[in-house]
This record gives sequence, structure tokens and C-alpha cells, in this order.
Amino acid sequence: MSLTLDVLTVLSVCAGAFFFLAGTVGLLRFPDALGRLHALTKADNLGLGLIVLGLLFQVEGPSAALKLISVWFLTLLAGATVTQLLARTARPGGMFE
Amino acid sequence: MADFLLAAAGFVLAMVALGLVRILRGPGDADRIMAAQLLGTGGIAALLLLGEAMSVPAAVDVALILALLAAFVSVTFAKGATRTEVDRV
Amino acid sequence: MNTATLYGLCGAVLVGLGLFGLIVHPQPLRKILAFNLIGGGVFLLFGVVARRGAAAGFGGDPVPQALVITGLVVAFAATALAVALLLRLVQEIGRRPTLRSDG
Amino acid sequence: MAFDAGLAVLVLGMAVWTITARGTFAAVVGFVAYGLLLALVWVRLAAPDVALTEAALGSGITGGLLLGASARLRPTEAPATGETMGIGLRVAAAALCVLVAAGLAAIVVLLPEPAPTLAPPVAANMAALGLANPVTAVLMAYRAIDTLLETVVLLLALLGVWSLAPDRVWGGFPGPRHDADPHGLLTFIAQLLVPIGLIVGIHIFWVGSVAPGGEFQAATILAAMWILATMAGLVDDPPVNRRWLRILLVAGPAVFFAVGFAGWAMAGAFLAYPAPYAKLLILTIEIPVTLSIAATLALLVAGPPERAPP
Repeated sequence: MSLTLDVLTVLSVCAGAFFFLAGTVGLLRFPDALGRLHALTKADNLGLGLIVLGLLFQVEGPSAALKLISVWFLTLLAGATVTQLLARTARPGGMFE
Repeated sequence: MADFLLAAAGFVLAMVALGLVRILRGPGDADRIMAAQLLGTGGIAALLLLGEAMSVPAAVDVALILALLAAFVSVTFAKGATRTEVDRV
Repeated sequence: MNTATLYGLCGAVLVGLGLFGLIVHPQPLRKILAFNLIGGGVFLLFGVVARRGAAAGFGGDPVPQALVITGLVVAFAATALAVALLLRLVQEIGRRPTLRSDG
Repeated sequence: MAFDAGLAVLVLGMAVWTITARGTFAAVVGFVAYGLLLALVWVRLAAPDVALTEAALGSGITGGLLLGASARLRPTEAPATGETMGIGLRVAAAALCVLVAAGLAAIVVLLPEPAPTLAPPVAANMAALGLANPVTAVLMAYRAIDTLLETVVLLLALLGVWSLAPDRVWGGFPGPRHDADPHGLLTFIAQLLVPIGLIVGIHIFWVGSVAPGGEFQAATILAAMWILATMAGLVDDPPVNRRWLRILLVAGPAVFFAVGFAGWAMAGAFLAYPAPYAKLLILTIEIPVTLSIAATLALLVAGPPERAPP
């Protein structure tokens, strides 16, 4: 049982790490600020989600699992809204375009 | 298992470091503040992996605070960028 | 070399780097930043002393750790005061203050 | 070990960036990243309490304060001529700094073996306090006098900041007015994050007695959420001449002093807690101290009064 869980963790964490790699590649390759922001936030948030998923197989008890999931949710919520704000400042006219 | 998680944390940090090099070169300030975003997500991932690898449950709390405060810093940045826009007009 | 020593050396270099920035940067805000870098290095040295003192089932000696927490809060208070002084000075003379007394 | 070496190199790289970056703004971003990486280092050094403080205060609020300051100073950033140091002085400064770093490094390498530690006495006395987090035990009991004086230092810093206000706005509103964002996005972010942040803050406060966390970390989060709400224009800082505000600011240190003096009567020494009531007294101190510190930190970031009182 514990071996199965370990394998699931390894797979999930590896997939998460891959998305961080993809995010960094996008960051290095995309030409404009908005494109880079796009590559970065999508891929990294997915990568974080997969890593959280992988760690869920290791934690004991529902409260620790709930906490891990809430970290991911908070990152998603904050990331999605704050990225909007940043994208507006990246535009030529700033927020009052 | 702990060694694998530590290695994964190291890999995520290395990816973040590569991205940081690109970001800090600019050219715009918005590019730079992406560094905070990138490090926010990557740092949280590394912290969670580290916490599990070292059996430090409090690392999850640190990650929670990081998520909140990274958003706070980005909002401060956006306000600062806006203020200079207004000043210029 | 163990982990604690490694981070101790890192802290020593941070103090050196911060001190350099504090001395050579003409802009006051950069000096404040450099001062905070020094702070980070000094706190790291405390952290190394704490880590080496791991005993009684704790991962580190809690006394230096508590001192670092106190230090971080005081460093913030000092930074906030310095920033307020700087902003007020700029407001008063209408431009960035310089290092020179005739500035 | 490889992980630690990589992390140390990253921290040093961010520090070099903070020193060498051309623009102040870029340097501040480097500093925020530096603080974030230091939080990871603190976890590696088995100091999660410090990691929490570093993430919230050292990187988060300090970063916000410096970002705001660099935005306000941007129009004045261009260096005046003849201001940068000559090459000779720079080399001399570099030599001095290398010397200082080398001296510190030598001390680190030559630290005594076995390392002195105060962990066993802390462990032995923790049970009497009813606390399971050793760092909170040190902050509230073993070195309570430090913590008490620290709350006073924060108040003094705030007095210093306020005293910079010009006469005509004395007692007025701190900082510039923040209008609500015309797109409503910032308002939305604040409405979303502030309630979550309050819950996280209360959680960090509450677990402080048994797990990493406590009053300073909680107060920092509460302060950050208040600043976020003011930046979004949801609330405005109160004028600094308000009586309730001043009572809020001094309540923490005042209760701390009161319990400290009561210790003389009850247990024979300043800040001594009578054994059966130790945990109750510590909680009595912690709640007002947390609120006072949160208010002080938020007002330190807001700056001196800039708008006349109503």
C-alpha cells in the first residue's frame, strides 16, 4: 500500500516539476511581457497543483491534507487576480489606459 | 522518499533561478515584479516539498503566508506603478 | 563541512556584501536596502549558532531563534523610520538628498 | 548538502543583484526575492518560527514598504554628477568588506565544539508554562523583558515617524489618500484576500502556543491585510489624533507592563508568572500585544500624517 502511494507521489511530483520546467522555458522564449506572464502563471500554478496532489499521498490525517489544498487554492485565487492587475500595469497606458 | 522530495525541491528552485535571470534583466518593471510571482509559486512548491522531506509540518504555514504576502507585494507594486502614471499626467 | 557551517559562511559573505553596498551607494534608499542585507546576514549567523545548539529534542536552540524574531521586528521598525525620514527630506528639499554636506 | 549549496548560491546571487542593480526598483524586487529565499533557509536551519517571521515581515511588509518608497522617489532617482565614489575609494571599501566577511567566516569555522546551548533549560521549564512551542516560551517567559522592550521600541519608532509631520497636518490622516480602483479589480482582490488573511492570521496566532507561529507573525499578517484594504480604498487610516487609536497602540505594552509589575506581588519578581496561571497570563498579554503590534506595523508603513485632520 505504502509503495503504491510512494509511486503515485513520485509520478505526480515529477509531472509538477515538468510544468515548472515548461513555465521557465516559456519565460525564456516568449517575446513580450504579457506572453511571459501568461506562460509563467498557467504552467507554474498547474505544477504547484500537481506537487500538492503528490504530497497528499504522503500526509497523515484530513486536516493536514485540507491545509495543503487550501495553500493551492489561495495561490490560485491570489495568482489569478493579481496577475490581472500586473498585466494592466504592463500595458503602455498603465492602469488608466 | 525524503531524498526524492528534496531533489524535487532543488529542481523547482533551479527552474525558478533560471527564470529569475531572464526576469531581472527586464526591460520593464512589470517583468521584474513577475519575479515575485514566479518565486511566490516556485517558493511555495519548494517549501511544501521541503516540509514533507524534513518532516516540518509548519512549512505549510510558511507557504500559506508566502501566498498571501506575495499577493500583497504585487498589489503594492501595481499601486506604485499607477501612482507614477498619475504623477506624470 | 555541515549544513550549518555552509549557511554560516553564506551569512558572513552577506554581511560583507551589504557593508559594501552601504558604503559605496550614493542613493539613500539603496543604503537602506544594503543595511537590510547586512541584517539578513547577521540573523543567519544567529541561526547557525541556534542550529548547532540543537539539543533536548529541539531542532535548534530556541533562545537565539527568539532573538532573531525580535531582531527582525526591530529591523523593520528602523527601516520604516529611515524610509519616513528619507521621504520627508525629499519633500522638504524637492529633490533627492546627496551624500555631500553642501547638497 | 547539494540542495543547501544551491540555495546559498541563490541567496548570494540575489544579494549581489540587490547591490548592483541599476534601478532602485529592480534592487527592491531583488531584495524581496532575497527575503523569500531566506525563509527557505530558515526551514533548512530547523527554525520554522523564524521562517514565518521572515516570510511575513522581512520579505513581505518590508518589501511593500520599500516598493512604495521607490515608487515615490522615482522622479528623483537620476544621480547628480560627481556623486559616485572614485575607483580608489571603491577598492578600499571592497577590501574592508572582504576583510569583515573573512573575519566572520573564520569565526563560523572556528565556533567551539561542542556548541553551547540553552535548549535543555528551556525544555525543562516549558511544562510549567503550559506551552509546547519552545520559541514562544522563550519570547514570553525566559526573555520576556526583550519582548516587552521590543513592543516599546515599535511605539517609539512610530512616534518618530509621526513627528516628521508638518505642523499644519499634525494629528491628520497618515499617507496619501487611496481612491478606489476605477476598474474595481483592486477592490475585488482586497475583498477576496482580506477575509482569508484574517483567518490565516488568527490561525497563526492560535497555533503559536503549540507549534511555530505566534503574536509577531500573526500581527504582521493582520497589518498586511489592513494595508491592503487601505490601498484598495476600502478603508482609510484613522487620523492619528483619535483617542481610541492611541489606546489601541499602547494597550499591548501597557498590559505587558501591568502583568510584569503584578509578577512582583504574586511571584516575587518582575515579569514572573505564578505557576498555575502562567498560560492564562501569557494569553492575557498576547492578545492585546498582537493587536497593538498589528496597528503599529500598519501605521509605520502608512507613514507620517499627510492630510489635515477633519
